[in-house]
Amino acid sequence: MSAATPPALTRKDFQTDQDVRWCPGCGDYSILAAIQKTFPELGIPREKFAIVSGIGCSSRFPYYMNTYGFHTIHGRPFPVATGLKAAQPDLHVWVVTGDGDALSIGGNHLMHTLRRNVDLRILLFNNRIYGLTKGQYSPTSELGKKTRSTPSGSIDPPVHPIRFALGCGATFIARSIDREPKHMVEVFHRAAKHRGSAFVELYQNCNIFNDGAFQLFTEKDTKAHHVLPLAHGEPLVFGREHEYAVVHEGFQLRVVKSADVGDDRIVRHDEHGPLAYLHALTELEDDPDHPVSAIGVLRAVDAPVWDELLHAQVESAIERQGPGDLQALLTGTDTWTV
Amino acid sequence: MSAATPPALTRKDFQTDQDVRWCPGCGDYSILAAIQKTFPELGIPREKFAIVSGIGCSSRFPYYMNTYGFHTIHGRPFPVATGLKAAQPDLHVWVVTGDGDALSIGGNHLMHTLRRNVDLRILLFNNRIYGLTKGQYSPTSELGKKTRSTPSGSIDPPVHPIRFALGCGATFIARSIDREPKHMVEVFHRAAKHRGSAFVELYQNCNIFNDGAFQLFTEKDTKAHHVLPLAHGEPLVFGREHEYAVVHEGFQLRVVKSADVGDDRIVRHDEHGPLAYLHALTELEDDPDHPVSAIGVLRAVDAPVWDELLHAQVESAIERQGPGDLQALLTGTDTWTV
Amino acid sequence: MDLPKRGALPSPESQTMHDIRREPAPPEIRDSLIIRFAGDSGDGMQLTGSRFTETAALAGNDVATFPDFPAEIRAPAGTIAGVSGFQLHFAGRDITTPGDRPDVLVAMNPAALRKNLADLPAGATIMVDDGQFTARNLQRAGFPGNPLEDGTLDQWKVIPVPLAKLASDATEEIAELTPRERERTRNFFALGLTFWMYTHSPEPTAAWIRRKFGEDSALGRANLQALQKGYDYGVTTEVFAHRVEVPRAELPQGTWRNITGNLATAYGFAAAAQLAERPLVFGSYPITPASDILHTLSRLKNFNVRTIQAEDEIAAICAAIGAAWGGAIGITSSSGPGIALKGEAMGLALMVELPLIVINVQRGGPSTGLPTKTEQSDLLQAIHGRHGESPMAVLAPSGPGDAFEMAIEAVRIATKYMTPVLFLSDGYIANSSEPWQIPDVSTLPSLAVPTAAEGEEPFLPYARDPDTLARPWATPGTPGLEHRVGGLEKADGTGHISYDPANHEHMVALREDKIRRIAQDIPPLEVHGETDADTLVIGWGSTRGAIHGACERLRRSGHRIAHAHLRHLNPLPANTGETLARYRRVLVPELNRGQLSRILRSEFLVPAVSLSQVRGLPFRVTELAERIAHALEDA
Amino acid sequence: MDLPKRGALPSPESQTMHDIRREPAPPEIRDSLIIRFAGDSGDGMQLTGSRFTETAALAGNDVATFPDFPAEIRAPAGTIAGVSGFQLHFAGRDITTPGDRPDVLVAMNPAALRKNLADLPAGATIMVDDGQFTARNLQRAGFPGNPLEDGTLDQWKVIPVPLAKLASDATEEIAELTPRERERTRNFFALGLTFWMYTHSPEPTAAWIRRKFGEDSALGRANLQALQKGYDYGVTTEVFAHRVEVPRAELPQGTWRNITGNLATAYGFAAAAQLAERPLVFGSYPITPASDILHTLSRLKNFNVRTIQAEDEIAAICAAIGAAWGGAIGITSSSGPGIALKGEAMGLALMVELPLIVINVQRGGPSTGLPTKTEQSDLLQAIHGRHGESPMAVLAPSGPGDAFEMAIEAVRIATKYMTPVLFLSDGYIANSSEPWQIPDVSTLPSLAVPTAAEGEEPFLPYARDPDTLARPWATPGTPGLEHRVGGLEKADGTGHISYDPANHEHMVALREDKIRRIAQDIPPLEVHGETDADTLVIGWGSTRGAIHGACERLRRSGHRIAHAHLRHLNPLPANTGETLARYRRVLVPELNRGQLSRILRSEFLVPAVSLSQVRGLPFRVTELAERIAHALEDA
Ligand SMILES: Cc1ncc(C[n+]2csc(CCOP(=O)(O)OP(=O)(O)O)c2C)c(N)n1
Ligand SMILES: Cc1ncc(C[n+]2csc(CCOP(=O)(O)OP(=O)(O)O)c2C)c(N)n1
Ligand code: SF4
Ligand code: SF4
Ligand SMILES: [Mg+2]
Ligand SMILES: [Mg+2]
Repeated sequence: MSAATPPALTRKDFQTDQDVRWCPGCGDYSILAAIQKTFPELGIPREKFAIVSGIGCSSRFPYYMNTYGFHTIHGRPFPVATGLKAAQPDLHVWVVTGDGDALSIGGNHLMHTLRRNVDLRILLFNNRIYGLTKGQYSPTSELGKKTRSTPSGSIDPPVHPIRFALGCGATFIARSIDREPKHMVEVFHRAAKHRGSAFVELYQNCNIFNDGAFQLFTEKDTKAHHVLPLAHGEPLVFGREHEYAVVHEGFQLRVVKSADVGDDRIVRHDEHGPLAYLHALTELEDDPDHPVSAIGVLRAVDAPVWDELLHAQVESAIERQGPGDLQALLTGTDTWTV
Repeated sequence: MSAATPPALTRKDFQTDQDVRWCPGCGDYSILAAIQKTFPELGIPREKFAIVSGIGCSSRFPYYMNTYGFHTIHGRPFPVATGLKAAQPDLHVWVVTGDGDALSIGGNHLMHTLRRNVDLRILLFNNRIYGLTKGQYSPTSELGKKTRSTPSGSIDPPVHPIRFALGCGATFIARSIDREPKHMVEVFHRAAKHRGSAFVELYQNCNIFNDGAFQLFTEKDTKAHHVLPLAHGEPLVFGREHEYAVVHEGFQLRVVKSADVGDDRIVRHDEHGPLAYLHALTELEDDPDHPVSAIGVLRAVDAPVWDELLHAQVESAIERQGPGDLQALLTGTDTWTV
Repeated sequence: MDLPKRGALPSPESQTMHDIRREPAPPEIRDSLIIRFAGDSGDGMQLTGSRFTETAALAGNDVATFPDFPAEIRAPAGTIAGVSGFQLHFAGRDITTPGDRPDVLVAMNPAALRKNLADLPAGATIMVDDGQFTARNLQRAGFPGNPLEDGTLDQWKVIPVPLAKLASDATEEIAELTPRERERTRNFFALGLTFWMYTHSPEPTAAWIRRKFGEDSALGRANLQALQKGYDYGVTTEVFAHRVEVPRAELPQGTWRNITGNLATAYGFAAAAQLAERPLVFGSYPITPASDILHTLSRLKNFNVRTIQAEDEIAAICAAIGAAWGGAIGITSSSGPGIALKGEAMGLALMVELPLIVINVQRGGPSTGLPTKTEQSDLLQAIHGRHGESPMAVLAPSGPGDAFEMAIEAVRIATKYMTPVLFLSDGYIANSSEPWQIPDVSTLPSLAVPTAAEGEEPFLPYARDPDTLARPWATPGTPGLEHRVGGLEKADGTGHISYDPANHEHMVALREDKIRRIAQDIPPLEVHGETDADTLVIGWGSTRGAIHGACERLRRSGHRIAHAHLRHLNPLPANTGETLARYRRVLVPELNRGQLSRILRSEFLVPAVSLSQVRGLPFRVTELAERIAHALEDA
Repeated sequence: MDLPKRGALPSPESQTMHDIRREPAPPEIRDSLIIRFAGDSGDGMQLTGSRFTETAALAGNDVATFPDFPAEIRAPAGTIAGVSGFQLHFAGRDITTPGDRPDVLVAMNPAALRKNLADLPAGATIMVDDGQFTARNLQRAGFPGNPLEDGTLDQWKVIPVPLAKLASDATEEIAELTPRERERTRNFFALGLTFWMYTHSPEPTAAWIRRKFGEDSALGRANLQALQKGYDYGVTTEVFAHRVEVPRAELPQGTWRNITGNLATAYGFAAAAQLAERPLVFGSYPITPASDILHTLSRLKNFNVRTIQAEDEIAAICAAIGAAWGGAIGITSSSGPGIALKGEAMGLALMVELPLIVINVQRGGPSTGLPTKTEQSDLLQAIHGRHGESPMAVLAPSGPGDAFEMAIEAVRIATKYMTPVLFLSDGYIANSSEPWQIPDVSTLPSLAVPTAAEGEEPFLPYARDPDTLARPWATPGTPGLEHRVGGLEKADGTGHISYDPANHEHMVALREDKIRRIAQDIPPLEVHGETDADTLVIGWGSTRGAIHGACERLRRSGHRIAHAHLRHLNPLPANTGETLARYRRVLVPELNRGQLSRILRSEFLVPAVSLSQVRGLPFRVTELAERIAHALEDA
């Protein structure tokens, strides 16, 4: 590990010579571009980055980044990344995963990674479909969705990635959209800075098998009405002219016309707010007449970081007991000599 | 399946000739007794019950119930039970699991079972420890807990079973305590009646490896101060003399002296309330000075039931297309005759 | 449907195509032909190949196909990595493989040409869309210059056709489509043209387009138009005056269709469940190349098929086990990585002695390996890949059509012996196709096995059928049969937990014996070829066609060689040992590093010699024949 | 610590026990003795047995132990199912097994007596707590009457001692304890008494109690008191006038301790990581009988050991893989059901060629099976239990102490060849113990292997060492070595994804070759026994002691028989084939249904004969000797 200031890096430094093999038009491209923009801005030497992914279209990501990369197996990037941090505490590890990878086969690992607060940035490319295996429904697909494996419509209500992350006690939760490059970069910067697990859901379009899944939130004429950008301490307002505002009612949040309420009634976003507030925020999506998705950093709280605690226990043991004396260990207390 | 009214069953009908092999004093005994009391009261023929468990002390449960029983493998009772319901829709299936079984190795299956709303009653015996493997920490063990596998204290913040269930979209969530036989029976009756996944957390004492984990909520002199019994529509009050009440503040709930607030300020329990309310309810446990655990039915909402939808799709296909004509299927559209 | 007249468009009422053909010169008759379509993943090559296959089959040819596509959904357009291919062998005689080297290559772009060139024998025909040979595409494909011009292709017969341009022109009148969309009909144009060249009728494909896209949709009309114009292009253009006709093959009498292995597998299990008079519960998790079984079964709901796309492979098999306990035919399917995850649960199924079916559509391994390629490298895993002594029955179909029959066989064994069964298909069987004689359903055997019913005695869940050693299948819901099962060792009879050493020894032996007894209940191993042969070539699974072809070829050149093919791998047919003993040499060609050969050596102490190929591809008949011949010289 | 004088309490300053013994009659000298302690799971039998073992070892006996406990934490008190046992063989000569049938049984209650009776040879000594023979306890144990009175025990020498009563009396003065707690010190009372009977000193146990409970704690004092009073009871009671002494064994010179296999395994890997100068990252999920390795390693934090109790076995192995990629010694451990879950990830480790260690402490299978019993039934799974062609190195220690050495060997092979290694221990090795000569750490070999460093050339993550075929171990964090790995087939050299058939064939062969080359780098198979033997008995793993004992016995009775024992199972030592070929007969005793014998048959075409036992228990020397003798007659 070199102590000198690293030379400034550029986007090019992070590109590889491998052909990018996503379908033309896939949302994955813009996410890759946003990461390639973010990484050189972080002031971290290239060799300190490691990207760990599972299996899926999205999980091809490491091949296109000239960092250390590990394309593991389906659903398991989380424990691999955890082990890597256990070996090398000062790496900057990013996990790239899909809705199937992270929430179907890998759901348990995601849960435990989040509750442990392992120091990882987790980018979940949510396209609400299985891309790589050609179009089966995923755990985030809508109820009733017709896919190759559900010709009569899916009968599984979807899991909500952010509610799930909240239920697991995640300390950093954010969301962005493949079609919002600047917003993505901002969110990635925030994620990079978080100590512990930074969970980022990315709405990602799979134009081959689930085109337009997030249309409401990406199309010019609708997005302003349906996307609520969050900023800590700022009021919850949105719309092209900030014509919508969010107010608090009982245990719920409600979207109203900004014109109809005074500024003081508008809820201000609080990244450290109670779980209940964040749940209410996600429930805005459920309004059938006017679904609203919050983007940005929903939650960011400080908490002990798993791998720091792990290494601290080792260090404190060495401090207290001295570095392990193998001969003494093997000898133990009850011996005899022949 | 017999159409006649089944003869009234008694507790004895549900007992087996197998020696019950839990440690003397284990909380599992009283849960078993409560189930043996509940089952005959449900008016369901004995052969319609199936109990499916994973692996753990608690998962020995099926051997002690004279119903159909399947002691499966660690963490997997959920999909086994799901498959059983797919085969036999009208069975009354109970899953018995432990905190390790359901939340460590089986966490993903639990998540998907809950979000699908499979028609199962799920009893999670939470003793905050691995009993069967002799005392390692479990996912519900407190941070810093010293166990055989964490001699310097655990570094994993625990997962909260009820918050997790909420995050997974569970439609029925309840909690009871091994030391409250009557309360357990009530909760089991409610769970039995729920359509879909009924998730019940049971505080269970492992007197060998984690004695007194729930002491605050079970001991004569403390329990009234720390246990909040819920009843739908009723005010949130507790204490020996109902001296405590719960009021609503921002997105949070707060415990106050009943004497200090008017009745109208006391929150009334709502089993169909928003997620945010339920989250707030669980946050009462986090008050270091006065932790309060709610018991009873936290949530009970109506939602489509996975196995009903599954069978409905089959039936509707048969209705629309007629029962499958194998010869026609095999023949297909493009054939030739030699 | 009866066989349409070769090369003539029948004109049913619904016929929308006009017939502008003049009478062509009589075609050259050829015994068989191998054609390969290749293009970008997005070019519809699999569809094009399937349509040609269907048509050839309808025309009475024997056919065998080999689709070969990349792991990426759509690798960058124009690159080698993105090339998708479909090879088809059609013949006027019984054939068993998709053929080694194509007589004809249809290449939609430079990459497709470059990737497939090495496989083409000198003199082969190459049809290319020369409009795609732009500087950019050539570079992407890695050609230094333009092969159409620089002599690279001198040894082949090249027919350049500006397919995209022609297709676009052909569909000009369909105003709803963008030019790009019109160009994309070029695969149908190419198809029409090849139909002309090989004297096949475009009508089955026209009917298919009408069914698939609707007669009036813009896309439907465009595709029909492109197909017809492609055909017409053949009729009117001098270049194509030389046509080739492959006569009908002499297939056994009956009604035939073309079928892929995955489809036959799905149909076979759906049929088996019907024959067993039980619902089919299918728990699966998508994975290449097994997913199509899930897709197919999920459409068979009115056959009382209940499909579950589980959260992972473990949940999938556990759901199937739960269903089997509940009296259904419980099936799970996967491929390599997913099968690896199912090992623990397979152990549970065999401890509780339930009739679970596990389908493994093998692919190239280890690890994620080569997801879209074929391999036979999971045999030893199937037999030994669980902890503890855990014998399971293992079957393997020997081709696409055989998958139907073996699926029924799998359910028969599973339910009769109350044992889990592993069904070893592979990527080649899964996606390739062959003509299949449609069985008369009324002649299929009943697979109904009794469900246990309440008796006088206390119910013993581990009582035994004296012949099969099966325990009773007692379904939850049945009064009086309440019982408990689980993964701990069971006392024989009662099924109670037992840690008794003698009982454990007994149960381990019993589970082994149960599988061994199946050997008496399956067909003996048959040997094909000279009775005076001194060499036996023995294989299993999808290599049957290639081994058969190679042996035929060698016999024709005077080698005394016989062929036997295993479809039951555990237990082996009862006469396997004595059969092997009759030969001086035993050769075992496999798409792995000698897994069956290890089994034969250890079971029968015969010096079986492995002929191994692990390239992600099926054997080529000629290469295999050479390797066998070589082995014969060696020993 | 030097050897204390036999049977005398040394009196160091800290000594709190007063010595009231008169000089006893000289003891009978016996070559060896087998003692079994048995009682309820809650009675502390494992602890009692371990203390006796430790003491005998300290006294210079050779020892071998066999703990045997139920799967339940605490089955109902007083039942057969709840009986926990600990057998100890201590001898004045080199012994290799815990012995077949106990000379002495200490039974804490009727169930313990009943469960163990069948194992006792006539004339054996039985010490029972007759205070426990109440009607209720007798009924729970399933005795029709009271065996102490009805003649059931006539063929044995029964010594009834009211242990609970005596222990309670002995500790009366310790007022802090309830009567029940005082009674529970009876195991120390029994221990004290047996120390007297077998002329062992109670002092090491007294020291242990002081360390463990604290000298001043009520429990500490009570246990010390019970121990001393038990010893004194022997001194003063006529019944025990006859004592037995087992002299010191001639162990090789050096410093010795007693060690269990799980402890030796944990220490071995901790040592190996130190020798490799890398941190050890240990990912595991608790499971019997492997958990103690996790427990031990979690206490070695100051050895730079980082333990992770993962959420399941898959996460555990994946964490170890991630750690290995990160340059640590990545290790995971489990038993049957958990190992089954790790198959897919093992495939990943071998595709990315990382030095992962997988410890399998085998137990009775299949499925949940017999969790606390021993078995060798995962060998074929270890070798073949993954999808695709996925060769891994497989090692097996041959006893508790050997686990230390083989752990170091496993890390040596893994890091030198960059390959995953499977370490096959079993429940018997795990929990049993033997004297172990403490190695001089300074003589242990360095295992440091170079980490790749930035060079001139572009870095090739799949470049090869020409001898070992290892690829470089390039650790994330190192400038200039950025690279990508993954489970898809890799191009040799660059490590890029490759679907090229020739590359795949090459890589499959290369991965096989890499494992094969290890054979040149491991000790040859050694044969013990007559050079003119015509029969070779060959085994592997934990059965070494029993096979050795059986062969010795047979040689003494004139059989021409040799013994070889495998610790490397894949690859086999280079001379295995030629060794086998030297014998007319090859017999393979295994605690499974013949798994090694299958391997030997298939590899070398020798008619190896399996001598199988699958009872959840180790071989007994006498029985095994009989079976071998029988096999010799047969052939
Ligand atoms: C163990 C295992 N099971 C299944 C698969 C097949 N598989 C590969 S990717 C994938 C799902 C992909 O979906 P997602 O994670 O949403 O990623 P996307 O392709 O949509 O980016 C599946 C099922 C596999 N490779 N390994
Ligand atoms: C695949 C697998 N991994 C591990 C085990 C070992 N094991 C058995 S039970 C258990 C955990 C028990 O804890 P919990 O579920 O909380 O049940 P409890 O015993 O506390 O009731 C473990 C790790 C196993 N049987 N199978
Ligand atoms: S299939 Fe979908 S997710 Fe995958 S690369 Fe193509 S567009 Fe992207
Ligand atoms: S170990 Fe704990 S949970 Fe298990 S039976 Fe004993 S007291 Fe109950
Ligand atoms: Mg996806
Ligand atoms: Mg527990």
